Amino acid sequence: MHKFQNRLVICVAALALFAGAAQAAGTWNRGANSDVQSLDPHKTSTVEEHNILLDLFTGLVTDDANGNLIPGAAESWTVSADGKVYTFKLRKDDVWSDGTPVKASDVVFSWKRLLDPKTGSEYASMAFPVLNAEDINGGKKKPDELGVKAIDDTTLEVTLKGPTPYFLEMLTHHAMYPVSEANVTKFGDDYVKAGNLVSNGAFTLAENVPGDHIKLVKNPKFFDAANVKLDGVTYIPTEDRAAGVKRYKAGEVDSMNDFPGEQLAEMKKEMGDQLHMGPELGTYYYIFKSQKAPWNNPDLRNAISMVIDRDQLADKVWKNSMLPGYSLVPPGIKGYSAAMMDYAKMGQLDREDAAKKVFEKLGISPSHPMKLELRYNTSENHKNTAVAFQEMLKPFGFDVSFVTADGKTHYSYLEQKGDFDVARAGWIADFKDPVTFLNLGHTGDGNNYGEYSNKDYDALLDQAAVEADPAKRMDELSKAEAILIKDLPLLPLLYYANHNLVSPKIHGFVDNVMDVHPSRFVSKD
Amino acid sequence: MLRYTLRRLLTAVPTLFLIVTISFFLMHVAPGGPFDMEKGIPPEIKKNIEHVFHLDEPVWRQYLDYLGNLAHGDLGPSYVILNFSVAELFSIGLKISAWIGAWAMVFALVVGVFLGVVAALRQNRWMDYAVIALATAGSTLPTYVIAPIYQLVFGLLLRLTPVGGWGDGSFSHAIGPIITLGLPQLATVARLMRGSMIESLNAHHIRTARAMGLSDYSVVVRHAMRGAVLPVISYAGPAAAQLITGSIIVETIFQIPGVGRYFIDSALNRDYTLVMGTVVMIAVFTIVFNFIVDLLYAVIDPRVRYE
Amino acid sequence: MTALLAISNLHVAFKTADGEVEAVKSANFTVAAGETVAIVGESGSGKSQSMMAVMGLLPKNGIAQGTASFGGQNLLALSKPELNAIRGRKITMIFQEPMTSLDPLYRIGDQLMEPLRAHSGLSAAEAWQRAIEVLGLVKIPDPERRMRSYPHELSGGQRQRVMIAMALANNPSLLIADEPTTALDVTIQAEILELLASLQKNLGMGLIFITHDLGIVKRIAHRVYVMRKGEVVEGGETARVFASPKHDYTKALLAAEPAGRKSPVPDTAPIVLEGQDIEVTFKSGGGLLGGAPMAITAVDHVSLALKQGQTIGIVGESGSGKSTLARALLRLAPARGRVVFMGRSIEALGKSAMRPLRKELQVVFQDPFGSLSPRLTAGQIVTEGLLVHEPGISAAGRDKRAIQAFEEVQIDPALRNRYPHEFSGGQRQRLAIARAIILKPKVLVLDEPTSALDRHVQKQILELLRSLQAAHGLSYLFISHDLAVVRAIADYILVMKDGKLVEQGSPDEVMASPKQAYTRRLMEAAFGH
Amino acid sequence: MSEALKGRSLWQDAWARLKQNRAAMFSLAYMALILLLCLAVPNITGHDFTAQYPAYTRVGPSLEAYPKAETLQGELQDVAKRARLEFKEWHQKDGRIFLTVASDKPVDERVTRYLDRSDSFKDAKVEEKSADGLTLVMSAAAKQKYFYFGTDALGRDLLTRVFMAGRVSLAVGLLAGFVAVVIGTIFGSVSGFLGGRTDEIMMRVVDILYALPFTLFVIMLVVFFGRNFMLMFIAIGAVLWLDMSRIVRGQTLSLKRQEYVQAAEALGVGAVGILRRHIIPNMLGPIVIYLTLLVPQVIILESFLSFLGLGVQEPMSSWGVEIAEGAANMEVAPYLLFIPTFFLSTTLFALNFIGDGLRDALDPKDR
Repeated sequence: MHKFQNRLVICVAALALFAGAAQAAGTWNRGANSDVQSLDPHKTSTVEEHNILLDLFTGLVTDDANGNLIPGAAESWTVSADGKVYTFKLRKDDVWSDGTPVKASDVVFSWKRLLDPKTGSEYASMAFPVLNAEDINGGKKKPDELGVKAIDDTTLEVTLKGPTPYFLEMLTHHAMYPVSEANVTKFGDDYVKAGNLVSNGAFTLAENVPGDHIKLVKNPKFFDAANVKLDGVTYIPTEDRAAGVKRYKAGEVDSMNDFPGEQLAEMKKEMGDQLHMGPELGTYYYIFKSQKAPWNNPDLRNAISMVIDRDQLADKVWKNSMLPGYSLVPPGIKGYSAAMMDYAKMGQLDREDAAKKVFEKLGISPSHPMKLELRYNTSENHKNTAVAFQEMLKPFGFDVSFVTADGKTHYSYLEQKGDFDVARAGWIADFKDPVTFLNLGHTGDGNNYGEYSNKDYDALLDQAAVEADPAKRMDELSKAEAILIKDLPLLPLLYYANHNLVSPKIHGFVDNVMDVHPSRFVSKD
Repeated sequence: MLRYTLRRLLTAVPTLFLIVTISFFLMHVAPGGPFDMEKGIPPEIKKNIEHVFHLDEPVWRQYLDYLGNLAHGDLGPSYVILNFSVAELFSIGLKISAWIGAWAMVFALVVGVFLGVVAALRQNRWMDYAVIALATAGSTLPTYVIAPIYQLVFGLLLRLTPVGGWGDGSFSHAIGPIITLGLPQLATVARLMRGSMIESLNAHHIRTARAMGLSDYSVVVRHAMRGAVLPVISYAGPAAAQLITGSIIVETIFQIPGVGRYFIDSALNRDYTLVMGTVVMIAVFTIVFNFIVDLLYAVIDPRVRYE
Repeated sequence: MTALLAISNLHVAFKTADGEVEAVKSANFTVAAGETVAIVGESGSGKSQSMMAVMGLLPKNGIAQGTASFGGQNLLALSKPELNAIRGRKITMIFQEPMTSLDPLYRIGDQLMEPLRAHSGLSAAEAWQRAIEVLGLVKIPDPERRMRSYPHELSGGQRQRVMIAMALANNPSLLIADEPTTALDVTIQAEILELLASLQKNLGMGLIFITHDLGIVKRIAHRVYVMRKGEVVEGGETARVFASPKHDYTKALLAAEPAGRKSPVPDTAPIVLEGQDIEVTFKSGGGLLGGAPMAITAVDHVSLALKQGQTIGIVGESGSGKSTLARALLRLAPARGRVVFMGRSIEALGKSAMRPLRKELQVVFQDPFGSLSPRLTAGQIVTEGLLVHEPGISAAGRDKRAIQAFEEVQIDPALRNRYPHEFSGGQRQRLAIARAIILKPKVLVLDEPTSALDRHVQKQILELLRSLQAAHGLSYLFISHDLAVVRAIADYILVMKDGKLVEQGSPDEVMASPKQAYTRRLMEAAFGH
Repeated sequence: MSEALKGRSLWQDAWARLKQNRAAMFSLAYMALILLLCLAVPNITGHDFTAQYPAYTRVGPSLEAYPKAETLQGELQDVAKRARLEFKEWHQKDGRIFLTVASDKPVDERVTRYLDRSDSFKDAKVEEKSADGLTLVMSAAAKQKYFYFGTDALGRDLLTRVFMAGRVSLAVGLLAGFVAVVIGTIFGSVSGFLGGRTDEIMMRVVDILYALPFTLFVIMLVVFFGRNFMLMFIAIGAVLWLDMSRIVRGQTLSLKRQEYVQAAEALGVGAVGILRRHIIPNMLGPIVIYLTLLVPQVIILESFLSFLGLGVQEPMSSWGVEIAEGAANMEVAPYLLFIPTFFLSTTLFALNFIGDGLRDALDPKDR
């Protein structure tokens, strides 16, 4: 009898173990758009890494489930009256995953590292509002001159070049995350390897197999560890979207942060509310070479814009996976009202009639067609958009031809200010503020590929940059955008929308314009 | 034999050198660099990055540096997958690609040779036509059609194997990639084997074997097949080198962390070191496998002797 | 005498794209134990196919009908396993192609032992013993060592011996030999024939010997069947058939033995082509990184002088350097030594300087199937030289010359738009000759011009050559391995061996008192005594 | 002058043999049909290959005309939506479709243009307007359209596009194949004919190029010639010649040893004459065979590049592009994958059989 009992105990124990193994389903298998380039917050270059770095690290401020700013490593902060000095109070007993305290000096070290030319950080510009940052990065000043000071272990004082109302928003960018000084000093650039990496986020790095997965496990030393429900998160790159959806259906991944838009209708039928779609802070636009005739004519640019049926682009070409866009800055930034094209509300017919008059005045008609060369980087959807653009302009006497190239060639051509008529580009916000978009039209900006230049516009932007009153600033920015929309050197076509496919097993996943989804607020059945 | 091996090694060095040189300059004359992307980087920052990676030096200088490092076996860091050196990426991915590739080759050879022999023995009968049809289908259906169909049928509908991913590296994850990778090879092997087997069966010494009253098994397997397998071996060498170094389509669709993806991705990303590393890797495998083919020839065919 | 194998009413046909082609039409053969029967006929007469049918070796499209009774069984009606119990054991066969009839990938020993083990159920050790024994029987030196050799390490003669050993290993009661000596050098031929004859006698088996060579038939066969176009036209005791052939075809075959003599040219005849101390060496091996190349001397300091109207016969086995010598004289192979043509030293002339002389120095090759460009018409082939040497002639003019040339070699000029594959072997050789003489050369090199031809065709070609020589005062350099042919056409003979000139003189001198053993062997091969 | 009989050349013989090969003849006929379809179909479907019918994206293959009754409601609602009007009701009468719309502002009569603009309707006119102008009844005739193969994701007629794509695929295959054959033949025959050191060096070059990863070349070419795909495929052809050059070299070497070449040399025929009259004509067989095998290879390569997004450019298409698009839509619109795959595969099938048939016909010893 005893024996039997023993056996029973063993069985139950085994069952419990088994159940425990099943409990490991507390790991969220997150399908990710693409492979991660780097886990070093100072060396990443794409928006793809944001979610994973957000799980690993906690910035001074961080994102909540809605993508809104909440206190992170800093529990509070004060801003000086002139808006130039920020004083952060760090959490008192916050520690890195190795148990050493998170100190203000770590932040100072991190930002210096970010700005050090030897680091070669692509997102160094995120710290440029800080005093002397740009000069340090340009090698003109020493890192020690950076306007950041650790008053004591938990007090950090940041001095800015000028008032930067969106500075806190910039701090949510992963480039500004602190790393452990001791850790980086110990391992050098290899500190990001699994086994070496020490972080202060809700999760720590367990494995990194490029192209396969990045496994994070819960960080018990995280300041809010008590409220973290997941045991871990595994990021799985699913570059082939169609294959990714199949894996999702097979339950191999719990979510995907993109899916093939062209199958939207069918997927909606099949998966219903597992499909999450919402506006995102991003704009899909075409650029006119605005200094070159005939594209230097705002009337022509606007007439072309009027002819483009954005509803059809969004609906038929992108199957509603993008939204029709009539402004450069997409909606969704609190306090900002985007300047819409005045014909946004006009019926397509009226627009076309109006545009036709302009074209006639310019002598463009099907019998006297005008040539237009459109450059875009190769991709199925860019191609479809371009083809639709071509078809829409054809009846009005435009002979649209394409020049396509792979992404690298395309952007290096644009950056080198190569010649074109119209080119494709897209912009996704790094942080939640209109300037990130509006700078695209600022004279001399690196991303102003069409070389648009308007003094009034520049002046308004520059003025807004030093404006301390947020409401007033937003107003000035809006005015600037109005100028841009009237001139239309950039032709906004669509707003990006985020597409997530989320299993019903996942809870706490909230759609938001930044498409930010910290795993610490998520749970899984 | 040793001398022959040594000589082959010696000739491999200049070949490799030329390949590296051609690829290096080809890569560098292509427009764009690793740090041109959708979001333009401010020029000063770009300058910093290029300095960090020595991309601001003249191309010949970069070339000499690369050659120097290569001579020490250093393939350099990846410019795009920043956490890893090229050698680390290969050490992770190559064993997976090679494992899948080797099984795919074994699958292709075993089944392909079998089908080829059967077709040759049943020349111009339905069995033969069936094999020809299969072989042609195998070489005309693109991998990117076969792979998703496999995923749909075996992964989603029948739930026999995972749809994708590498997971723990178990065979169930590999079976899909192996089949889709092996199928086109199988088709070619079957075709080749059929052709050489028909030729071999018409050889005079097969007539002798038949005249001596040897059994069909001996005639077909011992005498006809051994010679007929030679063209398959010459094909299989370079094909194996290709399979082992991975396939972009199979690895992308099945989401396998092999090295096949790197080639095209890195070329499009202008990840110079990774491209060059891939070039070197593929060239080395090609050279090695061609050498193995030659050795196998000598083993199978006593008329072939290398000094 | 009871028949060991009796074939009656045998039909063999092949299914081809153009319908069924009959290869053998109601043929009857018998062979008794201990008897040697020869089947003789020209190529395509069906002599091989009838035996292949008996052995079940016809290609897939072949159909055999009739009976071939052996030990009470009809071989043509047996299943494959039943047939396999007989072939290789009771009936064996050896073939014409000794170079390719052995599996190149296995050792001699393995190949010899395999049928032994399959049929006689011997153990490996027993089979090994027996294999060595039969190798000894066929007089392979050092059989132990040869057991471990691969076929490519053996000469053609040795390979044929191995084939014979394999065929004899299981003590068959009937051996079918399909032209077993044709592809071998003349001296080796004689040895193999002797071997077969003695083995047949000692072992008391039946032997069917397929050949096109009447000389061989005469030497070894008890009885002979003559085949022509798939039919057996005559059969009987060898002596009787040779003495009093009944069928016209048999008569023609017997009459086709080369005959006649050429009278020597007067000493005063001018020398047209002279070679002095000709030496040709070939390098083999060596490369960018290979070791030192190996040099083989193909022609070793040979001199000769060809007079106007003369025919010099060069005799020797394959590899003796006779063709190379001719090519060197024509400046088609790099050579050392002096070459004088019509009093002019030409060994140093470049390609273009040689071109006008090519008109005077023409050549006809051995293989009438290989020497005509397959995609040109006969007319184009014959007139090609005119394009080079008389570029002024119009197309119509060339056509006219072609007609003349065709008539001269006795081919209907109406055929000049046909392609080479539409001509028979003899006609093709005539075309090759027409191509050479259309340029009205002084010297014609004939490189084995008749060896690939059937006997009676050979005779016609020799006649043609004689008449052309008489008509145009040509000088011939006639290369052959066959002394019988050379004796008939040449007035001076050179015997070559291993690149060296071993003997020379008028045919009668050389034949009457050969100084060299080698020459004697050549004579034996040619005349059978 | 005597009348000359006609001869039967090897080519005629080969043709006669080929005619016996049913698979090859059927394939030839099939290829001819495909060529004909590629040339003719895009011109007679009545659809331009670039024309998009937004109302009909991804409609399945059907022999019936569009619009179909079950889709009309949705399309009319679409029209109303685009005109920013309220959809009230629709009905069909006397072969015309009647649509009633309303708005809180007077309805502009130009809205009929929205109906005309739609892919499904034509000849729209205002039937009736309410007194306050807030409600309008329009009528229009259905515009009959046939999509026998269905439409793609952009609403383009697949029938037109598949054969348009066929033109491109075949052109690309032939062009690159031809370039490869020309270069390979010249390089190989020169190497084989000259022999010696030259041959050794030339073959060394081929060896090295062999070891060069082919895909890198192609990608670089795509990067360089992205602008012009024909040029790109000429360049790809220029990369594919390696096998050809080896085959041709081998052939040249063996032909050079043929007695008829020696005979020509003995006749004093120069190098050019020998190449032209004796070597090249006799090499044509293997070259033609290789070409039939190379063309499918190029077509597959093109489809591979297209799958990676590096192939031909819009609005042009190729079978590879169509298949890649089809593979993406496999689950929702399988015909988009099936139809182009069918044409690609059968064409490659046919080319393979023709190649095999030619080999058997031109090289009769294999029979």
